[in-house]
Amino acid sequence: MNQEMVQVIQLAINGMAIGAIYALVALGLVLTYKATEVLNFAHGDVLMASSFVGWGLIVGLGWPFWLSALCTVALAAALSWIIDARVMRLIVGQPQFAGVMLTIAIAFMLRGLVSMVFGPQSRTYPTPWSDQKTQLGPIIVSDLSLVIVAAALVITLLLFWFLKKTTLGVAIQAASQNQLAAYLNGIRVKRVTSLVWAISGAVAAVCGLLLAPTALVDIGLWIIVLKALAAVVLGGFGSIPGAIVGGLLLGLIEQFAGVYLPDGFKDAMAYLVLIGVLILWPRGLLGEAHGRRV
Amino acid sequence: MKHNNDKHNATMAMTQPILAVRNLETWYGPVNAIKGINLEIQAGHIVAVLGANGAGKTTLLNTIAGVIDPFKGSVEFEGRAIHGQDPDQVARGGVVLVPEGRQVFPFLSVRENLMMGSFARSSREGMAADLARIFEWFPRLLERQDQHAGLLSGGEQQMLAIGRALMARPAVLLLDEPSLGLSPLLTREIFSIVKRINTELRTAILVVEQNAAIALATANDGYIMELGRIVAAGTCAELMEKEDVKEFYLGGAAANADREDGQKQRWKRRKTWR
Amino acid sequence: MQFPYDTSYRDSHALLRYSPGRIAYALLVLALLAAPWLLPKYYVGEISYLFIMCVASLGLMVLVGYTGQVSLGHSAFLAIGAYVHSWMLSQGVPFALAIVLAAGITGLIGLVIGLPAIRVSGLYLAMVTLAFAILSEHVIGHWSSVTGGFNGLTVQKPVFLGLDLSSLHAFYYLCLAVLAAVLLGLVNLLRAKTGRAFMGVRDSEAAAYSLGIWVSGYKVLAFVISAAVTGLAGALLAHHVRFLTPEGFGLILSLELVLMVTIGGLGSLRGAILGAVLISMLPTFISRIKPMLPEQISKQFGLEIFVFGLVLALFVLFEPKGLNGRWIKFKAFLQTFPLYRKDMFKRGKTYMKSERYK
Amino acid sequence: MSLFAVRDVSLRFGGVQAIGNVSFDVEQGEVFAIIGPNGAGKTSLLNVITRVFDPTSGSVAFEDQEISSLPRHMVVRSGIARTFQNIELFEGGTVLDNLLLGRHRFGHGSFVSQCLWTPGVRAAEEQSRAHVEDVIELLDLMPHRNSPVAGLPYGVRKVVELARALATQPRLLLLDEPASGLNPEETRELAFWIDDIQKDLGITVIMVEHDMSLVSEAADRVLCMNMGQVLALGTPEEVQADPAVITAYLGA
Amino acid sequence: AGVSDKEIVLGTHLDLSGPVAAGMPMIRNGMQMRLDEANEGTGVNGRKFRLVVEDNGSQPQMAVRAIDKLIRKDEVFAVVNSFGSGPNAAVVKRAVDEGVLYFAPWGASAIIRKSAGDSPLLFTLTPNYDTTMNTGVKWMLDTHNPKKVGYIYQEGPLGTLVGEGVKKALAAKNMTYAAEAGYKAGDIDFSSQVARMKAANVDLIVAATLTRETIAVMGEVKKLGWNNVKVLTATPGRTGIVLTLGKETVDGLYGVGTWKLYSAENAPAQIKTWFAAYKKRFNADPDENALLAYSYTDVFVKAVQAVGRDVTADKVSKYLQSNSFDGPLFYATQSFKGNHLEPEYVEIDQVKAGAWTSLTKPLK
Ligand SMILES: Nc1ncnc2c1ncn2[C@@H]1O[C@H](COP(=O)(O)OP(=O)(O)OP(=O)(O)O)[C@@H](O)[C@H]1O
Ligand SMILES: Nc1ncnc2c1ncn2[C@@H]1O[C@H](COP(=O)(O)OP(=O)(O)OP(=O)(O)O)[C@@H](O)[C@H]1O
Ligand SMILES: [Mg+2]
Ligand SMILES: [Mg+2]
Repeated sequence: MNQEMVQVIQLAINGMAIGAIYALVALGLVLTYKATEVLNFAHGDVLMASSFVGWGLIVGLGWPFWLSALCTVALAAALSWIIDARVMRLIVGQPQFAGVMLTIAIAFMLRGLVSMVFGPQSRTYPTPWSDQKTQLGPIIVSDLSLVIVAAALVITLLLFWFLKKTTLGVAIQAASQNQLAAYLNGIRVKRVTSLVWAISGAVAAVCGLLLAPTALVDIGLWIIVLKALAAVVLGGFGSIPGAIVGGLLLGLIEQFAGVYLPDGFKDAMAYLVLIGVLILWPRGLLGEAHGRRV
Repeated sequence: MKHNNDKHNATMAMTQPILAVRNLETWYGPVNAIKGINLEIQAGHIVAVLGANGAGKTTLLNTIAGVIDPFKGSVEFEGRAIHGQDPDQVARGGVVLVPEGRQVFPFLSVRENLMMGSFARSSREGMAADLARIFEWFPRLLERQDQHAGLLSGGEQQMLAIGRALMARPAVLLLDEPSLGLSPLLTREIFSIVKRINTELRTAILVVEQNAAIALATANDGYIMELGRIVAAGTCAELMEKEDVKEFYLGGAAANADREDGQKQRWKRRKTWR
Repeated sequence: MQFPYDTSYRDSHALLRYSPGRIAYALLVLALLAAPWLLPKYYVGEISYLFIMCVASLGLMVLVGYTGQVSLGHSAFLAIGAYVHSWMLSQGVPFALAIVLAAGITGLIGLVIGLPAIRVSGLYLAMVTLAFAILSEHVIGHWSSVTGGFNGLTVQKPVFLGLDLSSLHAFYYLCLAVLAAVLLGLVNLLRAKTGRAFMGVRDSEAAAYSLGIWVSGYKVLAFVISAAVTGLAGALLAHHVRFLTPEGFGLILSLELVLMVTIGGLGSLRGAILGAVLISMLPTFISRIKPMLPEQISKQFGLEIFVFGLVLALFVLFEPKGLNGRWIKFKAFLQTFPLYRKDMFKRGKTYMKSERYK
Repeated sequence: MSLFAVRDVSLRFGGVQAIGNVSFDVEQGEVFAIIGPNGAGKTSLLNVITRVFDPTSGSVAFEDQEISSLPRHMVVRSGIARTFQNIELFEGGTVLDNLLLGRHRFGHGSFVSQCLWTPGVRAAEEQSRAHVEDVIELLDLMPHRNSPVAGLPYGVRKVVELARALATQPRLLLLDEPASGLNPEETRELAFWIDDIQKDLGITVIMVEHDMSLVSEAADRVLCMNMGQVLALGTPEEVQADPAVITAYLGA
Repeated sequence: AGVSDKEIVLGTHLDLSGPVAAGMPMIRNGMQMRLDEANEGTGVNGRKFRLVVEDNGSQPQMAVRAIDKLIRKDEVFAVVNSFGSGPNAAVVKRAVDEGVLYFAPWGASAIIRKSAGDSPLLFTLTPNYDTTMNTGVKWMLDTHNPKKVGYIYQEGPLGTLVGEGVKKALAAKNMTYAAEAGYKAGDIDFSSQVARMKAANVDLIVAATLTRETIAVMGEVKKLGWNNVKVLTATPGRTGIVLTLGKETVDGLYGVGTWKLYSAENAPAQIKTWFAAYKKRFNADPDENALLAYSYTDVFVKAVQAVGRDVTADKVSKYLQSNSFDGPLFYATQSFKGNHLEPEYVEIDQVKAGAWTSLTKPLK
């Protein structure tokens, strides 16, 4: 293998690793969007808060990693459940944008709370994979990236199967498409939507825990939600495969644009592609075909 | 009106009604949409509610189904109060509403829509048979079973909505204008299906309908609503005898007579009930 | 109690039909005109800034509130207005011409950004505008020969007909005048054919087409108007800040603008102004009340943002129709006075309606 | 040459043939009804006429002008207005707002003069209003003039839609199931209105309808469609007597 | 303004709610500590300092409102230790035009100077990124002779300014960047930037990065097993926190230091007591920023003390201009030339066994 090839492959691997993170965060966004048509701007902050909680358990209380991770995921799920059941519930039926505003408000509150409780400083904690890497011939991958990709894969498949194949999953979709009709069919809409929020919160916690070793436990972690948003839009709102495709695509674009295009195009390119894709496919690459019958 | 109600109640007093609405009052903010309604459905009966636009029929059904909370009064199903419950609870209890205006799940396939109907049923038993029966009743849905429901024609969506409610095997089925937008043939079919549901499954049915002729022909009892109140009630046979009902709801003789002299008469007599 | 009745067609589109309203607004105008002489310096400056944010918020309201197109990239229009204006001033273009050109050029850029809106809508459009804002921040940061890049650009003083408008009072009146002009222009536009067409585009595209409304045209027009008005606000903002850097026009600013229009109440110009006042004053308000709290709490980092979020959340939760909704209830209370029923606006059960078919 | 002509129009959605080679003519001043089972393609046909869909093939002509390639918003300018099966009102406005929007195709002054609210604009607004008032009066909408359309009963909403279409001063009016959701009394009133629209205003009407009482009362000719094809065309009596129509649509 | 019989009002604006809010407690506390010391007993010539803290959110607009409030409402005597290049550049002119002393803004000194029109009321203490980086890179070039130099930077004033210094040092050797790669504040992944450096085969990476990014860049370099490259970080990356969080990852990292760095273990006794006092008072371990804010405030307090009871901005300004100062973090005694603290000393450090170890004497 020549130098050039090695580099391309290495970049592709890097791109997929980071893309998998985007995809996983995007997945959480897609879930809440699917269930309640709320674009959850607080998702990034749940993620960030989970990483702090993870730190608190691992470093603060000295619990073992797996136990702490489990507790963190459970806590994040509970938090999201509460956000839906106690807060978002109150504005059901309001225009979509009220929901977006409310999640922004919740995001601010979470950010404020975390820095009041933990203090705003960055920190870190050890994981079983920190600083480990795997060498495949000339290609080097950090173990953490492998874990992230695997997590993304497993979670996606699980969710995909859950939503498409189980009755409860279809009910979730039904509740999002026509909530009134879902109620009238006896679907426990409130419980179902809260459940989806909880799943989304759990996914956020997984992201937060996996992200912290490289990106540090930091208040600024929430920013990743913007990237995820771009991924969701690229792939198409409400589409789980879309979120994955969007996330991976974004990761790859960034990686290759960052190396092969002139400096300064790395971020610009991602957003240019985004605009271009939307003009060609106004519902994202894999978004549902829409259009109302008249 | 009082008199009518009393008589009506007296004839049926021996059995406990499966669904009873008492002194129901519902507001939309400042608008008083229904103003004290009493209504009963006996087990195994079909009840028709007729009324002009804006009379509050939809509001009545929505209040029964828990979509809106009443301001006053009660709704009792099999003797238990169900007002104030969430609509999903009411549905799981056995009172299922087919709402006005085809509320289908637009991005689910026709088959998935029907599957959703079975969420409210108490047992999974016999689901496949029910599905088969619905496809038999509405063959059009079988043809389109994998299409997104949002792309169906208006009539097809209406069939789907009714079929979906039947999947719940309700004890009481509430139908809000089931014939809306259906062809005459289908309207008749739907009502014959309504009759069959009633006789074969012993489901009590409350149907709101503009097509009074067919509604009264199908139902056992009828109520007439006007401006949020019940202004007449009785068995369908009784109602069909009333002059006012004939004239305003059955498109009776008076209207056709006007055309005899070649000129349409432009007067509109508006009925005010008291 | 007050009963509305019209005696001529003109009544129904008159702006202020009843004398209480007229008197109230006349008093408001008088108060605003007199304010610089009555208030301490600090507040005069704050109010000038409020005026600028009101103009920007009005600009966004046209787009979001009237045509239902959400933009998360309006900070970019503010930035473009500010930079174009400052650059032209530095090239010796007279103030009045520069400010008009700034609005005009921002409007043109709004046209370009509006074009995707023909195909893209809803949250997708919001993302396009967000992407545009990020790209324009990028361009401003890297095009240092014109914008001064990240090192910043000093804004020249506004001079109009030999008059220095940068003094506290002069600038106050400048902002007030611009706000008044923009407000009147928009009020007129929105009660005329264009405004109705915007509503048509927002509520039902199918029906709008069937009535001869060129939907794509109006969508883009809304972008142009919105961008131009926001650009105008940007030009004023340049004078308020006096020193421009790209960081001043980031996502936070866009979000703030969106918060203004939603908290204010979508679909109402009054809402835009109320929202702008609330959102711009909130941080100041929070820092005013902070010293009153016990030290353990007030010294906590993150308190500001937490309280900001809390207030927002409370507003969205208890007044989802925005400040304007609250205002309408208040008016209803006054007008129906002895008969007002508390549950007139009580919210019953509500159900989410999918907006995905749009 | 007839006022309005549909020639060999076909429309496919993927595998679904919604309309297949439909042709018919409508004469000036006629009330022309289209009936047919659900999913026959009636609404789709109206959608093709008003350019919501591009026909897969075929053409539509109105007053000798080819309209099957007009931009969607230009249709109303050639004199064709329509209503919708699933009511499409502007939910954010009052009845009056909705009707005034019907006047959109008439000039109201330039953009700048609208901003300045010049006397010209004001006069145009008042003129619109005067015209809208005529429609309100014709359709008895006075009590609802200033109500938000969002809370109106279904039947009134249908009338508002009709009124809005009339406000555009069309020469051809397309109605999609105007009587659905109305009770017999209201349907009879609608028949009167359609009569007025045709006789007094001289507007040609094409309506899709399932209520045969309205069709036989108001229509001059009836077209019955089935599975996207023309099944029968003739006077109401002829069509209602057609055995094919009876089996497919009316029922025995 | 701001001086009454009993009080001298000082103001500052920090990023309490924005992207760098994490670092602000240190600055505020360090400053507060010095002022409290000055206020002990009868205070400074019978007056006590009162500090008003405002939030600038790292945004120019917010900073403008903050400074307007400080000037017009609180009528402060001086603005001390306000934070952020953008915010400071945006507001400094407003302050000095009103006759308010503007002391020790944290940010790009040259830009702030330019924005203030070289007012005599502005005193900058932060060493300029461009000049200090120039010195630092020059040393690296002379000592290690790298063939190709790459530059990773945060887009914004930091990246621009550091870049200017690096370019200048390279130009002196007839070199240019072999590769440059920017990132946006908040980015979490640096693999593409490092890959770009690797693709260009550089042997020195200059990194204008903050804490998290410095660690991430080092992490990528280590991950790739890329041994024949040196990484030099600018002042914002040459901090104690980078060590605590980066651990082994940052071993071998070079840093450009513009002030002394102490850790709790290796500090002189006097600093150790200070650390302890801080910890006691604020219940947190201080970092170099706290001490820096303390020292800067110290200079200011000394000047106010020295001019006596009749305090005016002019007098304080004159005093500052004509005296020299020392502080626990200063490499040597320094004085104001053209109102900027000179000379700008630079020291090159390297992370060895988890500690910053200086490789050079302070260079000018
Ligand atoms: N969401 C609402 N907000 C305000 N008023 C409402 C609302 N829904 C219904 N109303 C009012 O309540 C009254 C009863 O309406 P309802 O829809 O129950 O009538 P209906 O008998 O079903 O009429 P239709 O035959 O048109 O369906 C009407 O006057 C209507 O204007
Ligand atoms: N956008 C679309 N994509 C796919 N199929 C469609 C679409 N629109 C309509 N169809 C199909 O085309 C057929 C004709 O629909 P159309 O709405 O024209 O029926 P209709 O005659 O108006 O029926 P109804 O009387 O029930 O309203 C239906 O089978 C429908 O499922
Ligand atoms: Mg109804
Ligand atoms: Mg149809």
